[in-house]
Parts: sequence; structure tokens; C-alpha cells
Amino acid sequence: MEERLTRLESLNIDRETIISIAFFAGKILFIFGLLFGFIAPMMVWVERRVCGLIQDRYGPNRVGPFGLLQTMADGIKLLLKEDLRPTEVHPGFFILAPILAVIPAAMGFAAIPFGPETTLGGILREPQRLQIANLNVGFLYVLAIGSLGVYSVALAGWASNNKYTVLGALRASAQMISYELAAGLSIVTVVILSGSVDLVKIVESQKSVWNIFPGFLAFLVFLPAIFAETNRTPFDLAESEAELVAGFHTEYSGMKFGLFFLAEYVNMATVSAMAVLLFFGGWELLPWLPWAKTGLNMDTLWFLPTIWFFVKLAFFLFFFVWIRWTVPRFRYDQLMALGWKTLIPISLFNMAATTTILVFQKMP
Amino acid sequence: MENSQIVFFIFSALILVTAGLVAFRPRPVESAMWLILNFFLTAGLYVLLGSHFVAVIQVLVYAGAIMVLFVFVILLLNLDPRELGTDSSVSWGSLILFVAFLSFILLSLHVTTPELLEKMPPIKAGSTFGTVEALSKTLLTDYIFGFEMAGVILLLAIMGVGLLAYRKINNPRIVNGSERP
Amino acid sequence: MADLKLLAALCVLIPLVGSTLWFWLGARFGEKVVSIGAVTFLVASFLCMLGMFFGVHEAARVDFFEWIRISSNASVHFSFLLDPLSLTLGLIVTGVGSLIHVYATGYMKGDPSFGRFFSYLNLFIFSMLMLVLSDSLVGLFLGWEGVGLCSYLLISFWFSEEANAIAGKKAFVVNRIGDFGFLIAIFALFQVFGTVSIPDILSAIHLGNLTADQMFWSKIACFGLILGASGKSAQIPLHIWLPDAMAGPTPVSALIHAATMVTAGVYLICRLQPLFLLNGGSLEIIAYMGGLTALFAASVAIFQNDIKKVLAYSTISQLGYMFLAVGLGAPVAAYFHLMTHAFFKALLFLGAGSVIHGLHHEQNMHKMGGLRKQMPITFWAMTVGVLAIAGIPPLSGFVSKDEILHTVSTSGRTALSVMAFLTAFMTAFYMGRLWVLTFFGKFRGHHEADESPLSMTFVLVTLAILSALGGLLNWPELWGGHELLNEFLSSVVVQKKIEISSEAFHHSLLLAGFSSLLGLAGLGLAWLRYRNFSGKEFEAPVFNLFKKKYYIDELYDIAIVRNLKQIGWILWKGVDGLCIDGFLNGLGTGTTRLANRLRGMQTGLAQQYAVWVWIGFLLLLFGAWTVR
Amino acid sequence: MNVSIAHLLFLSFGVFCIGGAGFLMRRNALSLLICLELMLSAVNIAFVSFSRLHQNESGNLLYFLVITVAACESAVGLALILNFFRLKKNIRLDEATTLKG
Amino acid sequence: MLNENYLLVLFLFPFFSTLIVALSRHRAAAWVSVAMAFAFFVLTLIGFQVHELRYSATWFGNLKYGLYLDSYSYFLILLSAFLTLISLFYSVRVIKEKVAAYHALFHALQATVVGSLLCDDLVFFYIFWEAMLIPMYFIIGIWGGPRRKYATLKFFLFTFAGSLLMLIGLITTYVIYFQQTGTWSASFQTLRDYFHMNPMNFEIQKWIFLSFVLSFAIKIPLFPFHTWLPDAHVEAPTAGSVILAGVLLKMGTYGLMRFAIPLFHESAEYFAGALCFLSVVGIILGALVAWRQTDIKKLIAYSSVSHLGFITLGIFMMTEAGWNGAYLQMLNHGLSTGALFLLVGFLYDQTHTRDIQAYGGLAKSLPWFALVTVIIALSSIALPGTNGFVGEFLILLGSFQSKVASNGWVILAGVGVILGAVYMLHLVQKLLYGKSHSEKLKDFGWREWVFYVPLVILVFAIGIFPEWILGPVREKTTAMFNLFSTFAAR
Repeated sequence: MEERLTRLESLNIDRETIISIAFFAGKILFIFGLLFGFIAPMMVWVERRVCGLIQDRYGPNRVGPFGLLQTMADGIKLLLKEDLRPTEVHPGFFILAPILAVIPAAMGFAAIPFGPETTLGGILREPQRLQIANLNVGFLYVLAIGSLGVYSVALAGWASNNKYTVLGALRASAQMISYELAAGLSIVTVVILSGSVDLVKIVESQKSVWNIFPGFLAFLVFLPAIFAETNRTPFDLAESEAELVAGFHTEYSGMKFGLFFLAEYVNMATVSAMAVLLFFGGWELLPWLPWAKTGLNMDTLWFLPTIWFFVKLAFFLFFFVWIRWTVPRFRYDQLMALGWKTLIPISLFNMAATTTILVFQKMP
Repeated sequence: MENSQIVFFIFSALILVTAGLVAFRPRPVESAMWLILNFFLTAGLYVLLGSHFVAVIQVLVYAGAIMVLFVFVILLLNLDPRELGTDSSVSWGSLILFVAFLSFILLSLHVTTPELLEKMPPIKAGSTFGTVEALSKTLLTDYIFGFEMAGVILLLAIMGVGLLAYRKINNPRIVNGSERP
Repeated sequence: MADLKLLAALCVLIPLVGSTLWFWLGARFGEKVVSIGAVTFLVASFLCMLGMFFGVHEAARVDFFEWIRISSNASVHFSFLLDPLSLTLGLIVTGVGSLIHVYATGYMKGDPSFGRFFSYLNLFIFSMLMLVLSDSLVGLFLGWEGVGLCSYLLISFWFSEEANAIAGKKAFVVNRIGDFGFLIAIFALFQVFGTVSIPDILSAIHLGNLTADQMFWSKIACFGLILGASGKSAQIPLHIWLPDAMAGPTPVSALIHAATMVTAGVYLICRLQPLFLLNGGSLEIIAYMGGLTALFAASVAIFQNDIKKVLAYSTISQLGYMFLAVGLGAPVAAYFHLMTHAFFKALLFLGAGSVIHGLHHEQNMHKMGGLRKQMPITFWAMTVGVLAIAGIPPLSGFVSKDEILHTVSTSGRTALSVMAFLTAFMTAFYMGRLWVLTFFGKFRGHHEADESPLSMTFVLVTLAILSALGGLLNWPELWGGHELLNEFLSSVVVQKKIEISSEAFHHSLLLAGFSSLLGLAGLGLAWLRYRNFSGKEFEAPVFNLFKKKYYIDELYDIAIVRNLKQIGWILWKGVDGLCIDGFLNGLGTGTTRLANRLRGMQTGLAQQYAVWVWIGFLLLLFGAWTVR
Repeated sequence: MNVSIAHLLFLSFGVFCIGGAGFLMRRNALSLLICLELMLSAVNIAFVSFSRLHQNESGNLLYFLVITVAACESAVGLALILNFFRLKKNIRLDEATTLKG
Repeated sequence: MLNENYLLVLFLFPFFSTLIVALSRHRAAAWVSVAMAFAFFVLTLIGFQVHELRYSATWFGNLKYGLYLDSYSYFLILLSAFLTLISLFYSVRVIKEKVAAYHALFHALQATVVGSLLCDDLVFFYIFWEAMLIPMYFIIGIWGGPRRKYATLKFFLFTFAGSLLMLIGLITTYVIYFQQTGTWSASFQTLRDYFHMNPMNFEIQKWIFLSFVLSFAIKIPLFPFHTWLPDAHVEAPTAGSVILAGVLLKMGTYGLMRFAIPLFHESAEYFAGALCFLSVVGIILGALVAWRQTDIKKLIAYSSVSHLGFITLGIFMMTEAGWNGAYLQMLNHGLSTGALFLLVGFLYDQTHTRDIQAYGGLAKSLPWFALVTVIIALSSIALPGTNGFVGEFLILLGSFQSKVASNGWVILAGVGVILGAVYMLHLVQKLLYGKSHSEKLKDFGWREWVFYVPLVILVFAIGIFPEWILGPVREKTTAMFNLFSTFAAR
């Protein structure tokens, strides 16, 4: 960072600098455009369509072809709606909560790499990473930022000054803390397997074999943990409509509600990306077949891995939706028991076992 | 004044201001929120100091875990002002005395050892300072005892909290923590 | 030599084995087996003793094993010294012991603790033999304390009566005081000679060359030994236990408190005579102690109504004679008297026991009388005993006592002579009183008396013969006899020989006549006074003093026992309770009070504590600052 | 970064004092714990600064130890507060003056 | 032949058995514990032929620890093992509550005792010395009588205060050694050898010696620090009393013979007069006060004060024979007083009173009990032929020749011999003789014989053949006094 600042300081801008700045800006635009402009709206639609599919009905199909424009219509509706603010709420925190929901969600994706190091087909002089912020602490950053999502829920629930919201917030925050542990521990296994915390290096280490195979147990832990962290069914107890009306966002409406909605999908995208990167080889083609071995010229076809990465991401997003309409909701005590009594012990055991095996493998 | 100094002063000012807000906002919720912000700013300061890993841990553990616990408890108790009690200002005197004294010591340190005021040398080019690898290597070799002790302390804390939170359930209908008809 | 060793070991161990055997199996075996067994064991022991007696020429030491090693060059051995002195007494112990065992089988018949009794009795014989035969002072002490223990056990044999138990305890404790003296003497002797072996000590004394310091310690040793001897032999001032010891069964009184144990003091002094010769003053003390005791005990004996008490005081008195003789440098005379006394006093006790047995444990002489017809054998035996002790020639008592009186009269100490002759007269008187009260006049008791069984009378007769003829053992050469004992003991003890001259013969004849006259006078007076006894004793304020035994028991009680108890109480409640615990409890309450004061600082407000922490921290910093 | 260690220490000191002031003057247990966290954080700043000064990892490691302690302390502290609340229905520290519950 | 690993096993075994007993189940705990105690006893017996063994190892860093076994420590370990075995066997029937804990505490006590006996290192000695308090504290505090709180507090405070002073003395020694040599060592052998070659400043040495002696004196207990003993004994459970009197008190005298005097024998000679005075006061006070007691246990406790007065007299008089006697007397006192407490316990379990007036005529209803009581009492009053005599005789004989203090003390102590007979026979008379008014009591069963037979045999075995103990002990003592005399010669 220091270097970067000093470089900006000397106003001696050459082409390379411009290209690099453009590359940087391009990455940001691409990611956030993709997230907020495509994935989130598409997911709203997909969710409803898949719901229809699973429940053997149509789903939205009036606005636009296949109802594709339905999301836009909803968005416009939310934007135009009156910004209601109940009288008993704590005004500052009431507004702060949805903002706090979106910002970490967006920040989290900044550290996600979405392709191998590349020169963009020769545009860049040196190969650079397709990643907004190249932090040497890698996934820890994602985890750290992800953990901040709790505050929005908690604040929303508390600021609404409503017992359902508070209960929802309590549930959500307890659940998120609990499952963060399990998720973190299972990721540690992956880190041990790959030998790095840098996500790009983790992907590179999966060239021969994806982590899902040696780290299957870790994935088994990681999967429910990300469901719980994003408050998705079957762990969406924070907003369980039947008991808590809608949980922490009962009092929200209009675009504030929309922001929560948005944040949820972005979060889903982030954790899906993590899952792909950590366990499913990131942008690599197939478990036994990395791009390098296909014989394709990866310098010119540099976009193929990126596309393949997003395809995998999409599959995961679909998986989220699929699960949502298939598996019923857990009871709260079952949820906590699963987290503390099953997942954490398993992941601890897994960690120890993996370490032991690795140590013995490396022993001469 | 250099850019980095400006950034540092901005961060410092913000840290101090948020600290003040943490200490003296009447509601614990607000305190907690300001503290989270304070931690974020501190994490930023750590990034400035080159300790990236520490910064991330600051966010992950402090902001992401410890403070969540606070917020959680605040939510759980949902206290009104009466239950919080009124704050006192009795200790201002001793506090001022203390601050004055410590300032005096610090200032006199400055006088006696002026090299403290010299700027810190920049991080060397190939230095691994602040990386996870360097840190963990030190942690697991030179400081292994401290590391183990930290583990023991954590274990003790877990046990202690478990003990504190444990309550016998008198209602026979409640099995496995949930109520069954 | 090996035979000697075996004999010695057998002689001592047989009673010990018997002791454990009867205790363990007494109840199971039944009286008959126990009585036959006990007597057989004792006789066996006696035979061993005889074997040794004839086997040893001059003197022999038999070493068994090392007992206690004191230092690299000094140790205590379990070893026996077989010399005339010890063998003679050993023979008396086992011989008289066997007789008394025989007697006891009859006397104790029907007692529920029959086995226990013989166990104790055998144990006593063992201890006594240890005492007599031991070569070292420590071994002697083992026997010394052992006989004390047996005495204790046997006095309190019928322990259901609290009084018996107390009497036993008294005997033990008083003996212990004497033992204390003995112990100190052992230490002092070890200090001087670096050994506890008696022959070694004696040979060292013969060598002489003692420094002043050593002389001092040998003097201390003498005093210690005198204390010890006076405790065991019931001499003033430690005589008080013996009359009370009559609480035990009569055979015990005969064996322990008349014939054997109480003479241990005399034996001890004879044993270490050279040591006493070294410190002439101590012999003087012994002589005066003996004379005083003899007179005192005789005067008390006159006023006792309990037949056994009379005999007890008589024993004390006779022991006084022996001490007197030893003190005046006539150990052989003392030893001779010891021997004859063992015969006739055992006889008297056993006779008294026979009477008591016949009267169903009646001991008060006022309730006896006229028994000579019911118990003829007892009567005749007793008569021999009484005549012997009264010094009627030619019975054994006459001979031995005469020798002592001769020593006294030639020693030139008028006071002692007066005491001795007075005692002789009084002895005859109280023995006469006992004899007359018991066997003559009307029967004043309740139960009809029967003659005792054969086992008892047989012993009585045997002892009577011994009492009558015992004098022959040392019949003075002056009177044409042969001083067997004197000859025999001459290698061990030193006694001035009485020169044979017509003048001496004259003197001795005169003395013998006078003493027998005194005896006859005493007996006659008693006969006159008590022939028609109607329950009235001498009544005079002066006599109360005698009756109450000069109030010595009371004096001890007030002066020593009560004071000690008081001191114990003071030490307990005062020193321990008030001073030490009081002081400590004071410390405790003081701390509590201080803590109560300081408690005000503990408000319980955590933040206040934090302020204190701040202040403490500031002080520390300030301190560090100033130090720098 | 072109600042001296003294700057950083002053920052640390300032935060520490503010935290201390809060600790001494607040009367509810929650704020107290929060202020404690603040003080610990101030200490951390000093540690990390020293680590930067000497360019070795010791300061950073001490940071980890401190954070461990902080985590334990907050966990235990909060559990205590919860128990206290169950007992007294408030968390006013001036009512927590007795050892008996 | 045994090597130094034997020491390690000996040292660790009681800890191991403590664990086993603590973890065993309620019903089985008692027998498991007895079995373990028996195993330890056998293990101890194996070492009988050992004269001297040394084990030394590094703990971590520069911290070394050493174990050292010689005849001084060996016989006390044997005594401890024997008495623990007996008292645990006795307790099987008596203790029904918290069995495992009770037995485990005894094993823990054993562990600390053995630890402090085996330690060559002063610091470790101190640690075990302190640790000894803890199990005893609980044994009295949990299974004790009605006034146990007071008794335990007193017991603990007394002994603890003393040992703190010892700690100060110990640290001073430690530091002085460091100042003079520049290295740290707490090994007793090292320190002793060093201070023999380079004597300490006498003024300092005096105070250090006093601090050691005070600590040991409280444990022994020497007059005037003895008042905790009667209270502790009265409240302790029988087995606790046995171990307290039989083993723990010995640790004080052992400490004197092993540490305090060999290190500072100059001071020991300097203070001999005063200390002998205290011993003699203890002898006479103990005896007189014991005489006035109505509580049997208190009587025996005070008799302990008296007996230990003899032992300390023998030690402070600084003669070889006195030391041998004192050492033997330590064992004797352990056996006889232990047995007396067991006998009292036997009565107490049936009648639940310790009042001497409540008994009488027991010789009639309990003849075997009476026999054993008399034998033990005789051993206690040092009748020749019993073990007590050999010890007391050697003590007095040795002390009489002492050059460091007047032998007037011995004569006064001899008075104690008389008084010993007074109170002991008083006890025997009150218990066994007189009118019988307790007919329903049961006499000894097989359980009692199991441990009284060895006890009685030992009483006579030591009394008649003391050389099997005295021999090894004398060797040690002679070596020690040779050291003293070489010092004096210089």
C-alpha cells in the first residue's frame, strides 16, 4: 500500500500505470456489476422459478420472457415505497443496520480471486491476479468480514424494539457465531492440506486433486456451516415466518428491506465462491484435469477459467435454492446441538487426523 | 507533512474520538458499536504498521467474535437505564492525577531518551515481517510455551463459563433442553 | 563349658517357657496339668541350678549373645556370672520357689485365674534368676525390673478389688524410684569404668588408681545403688510398699516378699561390695539405714492385727538386719541371714497362708485363736518358724542372727548395738504375739478351720526342717562348727574373720546367751500378755504412732503425691492452658480484631479497588523513580 | 510509515487513559467490560508498534496473548454479568458489594 | 543387589497407590488400599540390606533432585509403611464414610512422609514437609471428633508457623552458599560438606539453626510448643492418631538428626543446655500432666510429649550412644504409642467414650486385650526386655557422658522414668483393674490379632535383639560423629 501511495504521488503517469489503474478499476466494476447487477437480481428470479419448478407450478412468468424482468419490477417497487419508520425504534441504528448488512457483504467478495494469474491475452506486461485486493492473509479476510454480518442482524433486531425482532436477532447472532467456528475449523483443514492461506495458492494446489477428496469431512462440516452463516433454510431460524413473523427484519420495509435482501444474495455468492475455491478446485476444469493439461492455449483463452469458475458458483447458488425448497427448517435446539456437538467435534477431529497423516507422510 | 503521516494522524484522531465515545456514551449498545468501529480503525492502523495478519485477527476475533458476544449479551439483557445505574464522577481526581503523572513520565522519557522521537526505519525489502508464515514460525518455536499457556487459559475460560452458565433444570418435562409435551 | 551354657540357658528359659505356656493355655489345660507342669518346670530349673552349683569350681562366665552395643568398645551382653554368691541365691530361689509352687497348687485351688497365677510365678522365677545370675549390671537391671513387674502383677492379682490394684501400683512405683537410683548408678559406673560388666568393674576397682573425678562418680553410684537396694528391699525410706504388697496371694508373699525378691538389695550390695568398700561413708549409711529400719519395722509389727502385715513388717525388720550386717562389713553374715530368713520367713508366711486358707481368707489375728488343735501340722511348723526367728538356739535363726549381733557388738557402735538388741527382743515379742493369738486361746472367728491339704503341709514340714537345720550351713567355728558358707563365699566377698581365741569364744557365748535370753523374754512376755486375749490391745497415745506406722504413708501422700498431682494440674491448666494456649489464643483474637478494623476498607466496590490499584501503581512508579 | 514510536505510544497511552477513565466511572458492568477491552486494545497498539519498531514478531505474538486473555476475560465477565442479572435483575456494580449471592 | 532405581520406585509407589485408591470404587477401596499398603511394606522390606543408596537426576534446566537412602531414613520408612499398613487394616472395619478418600489420604500422607525421608535436597524436603500437613489436616478435619475444627486449625497453624521459619532459614543457607561459592545447590550432602570445610559465621549460623529447630520442635513437639498435640490426638480418628504419633512426630526428630544438627552442629552444641532444659521440662511436664488426664487419648498424647522429650534429650546431648538410643526410641515410640492408640480405638469403637472413668475391670472381660495393653504399657514405661528400655537406656547412658551439657539433666530426666510408670500404671489400673462394669465388650477377633501379634513380637524382638536395628544405625551415627570431631579438631 505504501508503495502504491508513493507511486501515485509522483504524478509521472505512464501507459503502464494507466493500464494497471484501468485493470484495477475494471476488476472492481466487473465484480460489483456482476454481483449487484446480475447475480442478485437473477437469484431472486431463480429462487422463485425453482420454487415453482419444485412445487410443480409456474412461478413468475408474466413480466418479460420467462418472468425475467420480475426482479426489476420488484426493485422499482421497493425503491418507490414510502420509507416507513416505526415510532419506537432507535433511529440511528435502525438505518445503520441494513447498511451494515450490505457493506461487509460487498467487501467480502473483494478478496475472492475469480481466475488464474493472467496477462489478459497480452494486454498486461506481467501476469496479474484476477482479484480486487491481493491480501496475503487471504481467506482470513473473507472470514473476518463475513463475521461482521452479525452486527446488522443484531442491530436490526435490537433497534426495531420489537420482541420478535430481538428474538430473531438473538437467534441469528448465536447461530452465526457458532457456525463461524465450525466453518473456520474446517477451512483450517483445507489450509493444512494446501499449505497456504492465499486463496490463489489454495486453488493452484488443487491442480492434481481437488480438496473435496482428501477434505471430504471438512466439506461436510463446511456445507451446513455456510448455510447457517447466510441464514438460509434449513437454518433460517432468524426469520422463521411462522414463529417470529419475519425475525429481525419484521419492522423493515421499502429499500431498507431490499438491502437486507440484496445482502443475503451477495453473501450467498461469497460463501459459494469460497466453497468452490476451497473444495472444488476454483477455476480448474475437472478434478483430474486442470486447464493446463487440456492443450488449449490459455494465454488467449484466458477468460475460460473465469467463466468456468462462475459456472461452478452458479451451481452452488442453485444448490442453495434447491435445498431451500427441499429441506424443512430445523428446530433451534437441534441447530445448536448440531453446531456444537457434531460439527465442531468432527472438524476438530478431522483437523487432528489430517495433521497427523500429513506429518507421517512427510516423515522420511 | 507526508501522506503517511497524514493518514496516521487521521487514524489516530479517529481512534481517540471513538475511544472517547466508547467510554462515555450512556448506553452499552452505543459503546459497543463505537468500540467495533474503534477496532476497525485500530486494524487499519495495524495495516499501516505492516502487520496484516494482526489486523485481520483484530477484525476477526475482536470485532467478529468478542464484540459479538457483547452485543449478544446486550440484546439478551435488553436493559433500561434504571437497570444500568448512574455513573459516577468521583474518580476524576485520581484519573487526572494519573494522567498527569504518566504524561510526566513519558515526557521525561522523551527528554532523557530523544532517540524515541526518531522515525522508525522502513521495512526492509525482502522482510517477511507481518506475514502469517513469519508469525506462526515464531509462535510455534520461541513462544511455544506462551502459546500453550494461551490454550490452557482458553480451556479454563471455557470450563469456567460452562460452570457459570450451568443451571439445573428443575422442570421434569424439559428433556434435552427442549420442552416436550 | 558347653554343658554349663546349656544348663544356664535351660535353668532360665524353662520358667519363661512355662510362663507363656500357662498364660496361653492355662484355661484350656485345667488345674491339674498346670500344677503338675509348673512344679515340674520349677524342679527342672532347680536341678539345672544344682548341676551348675556342682559344675562350677571357682566362678564361671557364660556368655550368650550381645544385647546392646553401647559403643565400639563397650557393650552389654546377655551373660551369666556363675559364682558362689549367685549360685547360692539361685539355689534358694529355685529351691524355695519349687516348694512354694507345690504349696501354691494347693493354696490356689479353685481360683478362676489358676493358670495366670502360675504364669506370673514362673515369670518371677525367670526374672529373679536373671537378676541373680546376670553378669552385667544391665542384665541385673532386667531381672531387677522384671521381679518388680511380677511383684506388681501378683500383688494386683485379684484385681477386682481396687485396693489390690492400687497396692500393686504403689509397689511398682516405689520400686521404680529405687530403680531410678540403680539406673543412675549404672550410668555413673559406666562413666567411671566404661563398662557395665560386674566382674570388669570389680577387677578395675581392684586395680585402683581412680582419679578424684572417678571417685566422685563412684560415690554417686553408691548412693544410687543404695537407693535401688532400699527400694527393692523395702528399707527406709522406701519401705512403704511392702506391707501393702500383702494384698497378693500368700504364696506370693512368701516367695517374693519374704524369701527372694526383697533380698535382692542385699544381694546387690554383696555383689558390689568392693565398690562400697571404696566409699566407706556409704557403708555407714547402709548400716544405719538397716538398723533404723529393723527397729522401726519391729516396733510397727507389734501393733499390726493382720497376720500377714505382721510378717511383712517382720520381713522389713529382718532385711534391716541384713543391711546392718552388710553395712558393718559382714556380708557373709548378711548372706547367711538372708538364707535362713528365706527358710523361716517362707515357712511363717506359708503357715500364715495355711491358716488363712483354713479360715477362708480371714487375716485378722483377732478373729483367730486356738487353731493348734484344728491345724496341728501347721501349728508345729509355725512353732519351729517362730522359734527360729525369735533366735532360740539352736535353730537357724539363732545362728545367723547371732552372727549379725556379734558383728554389731564388736563394731563399737553403741547406737546400732542398742537398736539391734532391741529389735531382737521386739521380734521375739511380736512373733510370740502372732503365735499365741493364732494358735492359743479361744477361737474368735466365724468359720471353722480345717487342716490344709497335703501339698501345703508337706511344704510346711520341709521348710520347718530347713529352718531348724539351716544354721548348720555356717555354724561358727568358734563353736566347733565349720563355716561352710563363709568358705564358699570368701572368694567373692570380704569379711573379717573372727579370730578363734578363748576371749572371742567367751564373748560370743555371752552374746549368744544374751540374745537367746532376749528371745525367750520376748516370747514369754507375749505368752503372758496374749494367752487370754480378749480383744484389748495396748492403748496409749504413743502407741498410735506405731499403729499408724509412724504416719509415713500419710506423710508421703501429703508431701509428695498430692503436691505432684497439684503440680500436674497446674502444669496442665496453668502452663499449657493459660500460658501457652492463652498466649496463642491472644494472638489469634488480636489478629481477628485487627482484621475487623481493616475490614472497613473492603467496601466491595470493584472500582474503588481499582483506584487503590492505581494508587499502588503510582507509588511503585514513584518508588522506582526515586530509586533510580 | 514515517512516524516515531513516541507518536504511537502517545496514541496507545491516550486510548488507555480514556479506557481507564471509563472503567473507573461507569457504574454498569457491561460498560466496564467494554472499557476494559478498550484498555487492552490500547496495550495492543503499543505492542504492535514495538513490533514494528524492532521489526520482529515478538510484539505481534504478545498481541495474540493479550487477545486470548481478552477473549477469556470477556467470556467469563459476560457470564458473570448474566448470572448477576439473574440474581439482582440489574447490572449495577454498586449492588455487587457482597461475596454472598 | 538393588540399584538406585529402587529408590525411585520406593519414592513413587505411594503416589501411585494414592491414585489407585482414590480411583477405586467405594466398596473395594478399603481392601485395595490395604493391599497397596502391604505391597509397599513388602517393597520396603526388600531394601533391608541396603546401607546407602543415592539417586540423582536432573529435573529440568538446572534443577536437580536427589534421593538418598541410608539407615536413618530406611527404618523410619519401614516404620511408616508398617504403621500405615496396620492403621489402614484397622480402618477397614471402622471407617464407613468416604472410604476411598480416607484411604487415599493415608496413602498421600505416606507419600509425603516417604518423600521427605528420601529427599537429599533441602527444598524438596521442605516441600514434602509442608505437604505432609495437608492429608493430616483433612484426615482430622473430616473424620475427626466433635472439636475437630479447633484441633485442625491449631495443628495447622502451629506446624505451619514453624515451617515458615524453617523456610527462611533454608533460604538463608541457600543464599549464603551461593554467595560463597557462586553456584546454587540445595543438596544436603553438598551443603554439609561445604559448610564443614568452610564454617558459616557463627552469629548467622545460630539464627538459622534456631529457625530449623523451632520448626522441628513444633513438630516433635518440644515444650513449650506441644499444646497442639493433645488436641489433635483427641480429635483425630484412631488411625490418624497412630500415624500422627507414630510417624509424623518422628519427622521432627529426624529433621534434627538429619539436617539441623549435621549442618550446624556448632550451634547445636552452643544451645545444647537450653534445649536439654526444654526436653527435660517436656519429659516431666508431659508425665505429670498425663497423670491428671481423664481422657485416655489425651493421656497418651501427653505421654508422647514426655517420650519425645527423652528422644530430643538424647539428640541434643550430642553423644553417639544418645543418638543411637534416640533413633531407636523413635521407632519404639512409634510402635508403642501407635499400639496404644489402636487399643484405645478398639475400646472407643465399642463404647464411644474415651473417659477413663467409664472403664474398669476390663482384664476380666477382655483378657487378651488386657495382656496386650499391659505389654504395650510396659514397653512404654521402658521395662527391660521390651524395646522401650533399649532406647531409653542408650539415651540416658549416652547423655550422661555428654560434654555439651550437664548430666544433671539426665538425673532429672530419670525422674521422668519414675513418673512414666506412674501415669502408665494409672491408666492400666483404671482400665483393666477394679470392679468390672462393662461386661458386654467383645475381646479381640482375628482382625485384631493380625496386627497385635506383629506389634507384640516387635516389642520383644527389639527389646532383646536390638542389634538388627542398632547395627546399621550405629554405623551411620559413627560416621556422622567422626565428621563432627574432624571439624572440632580443626
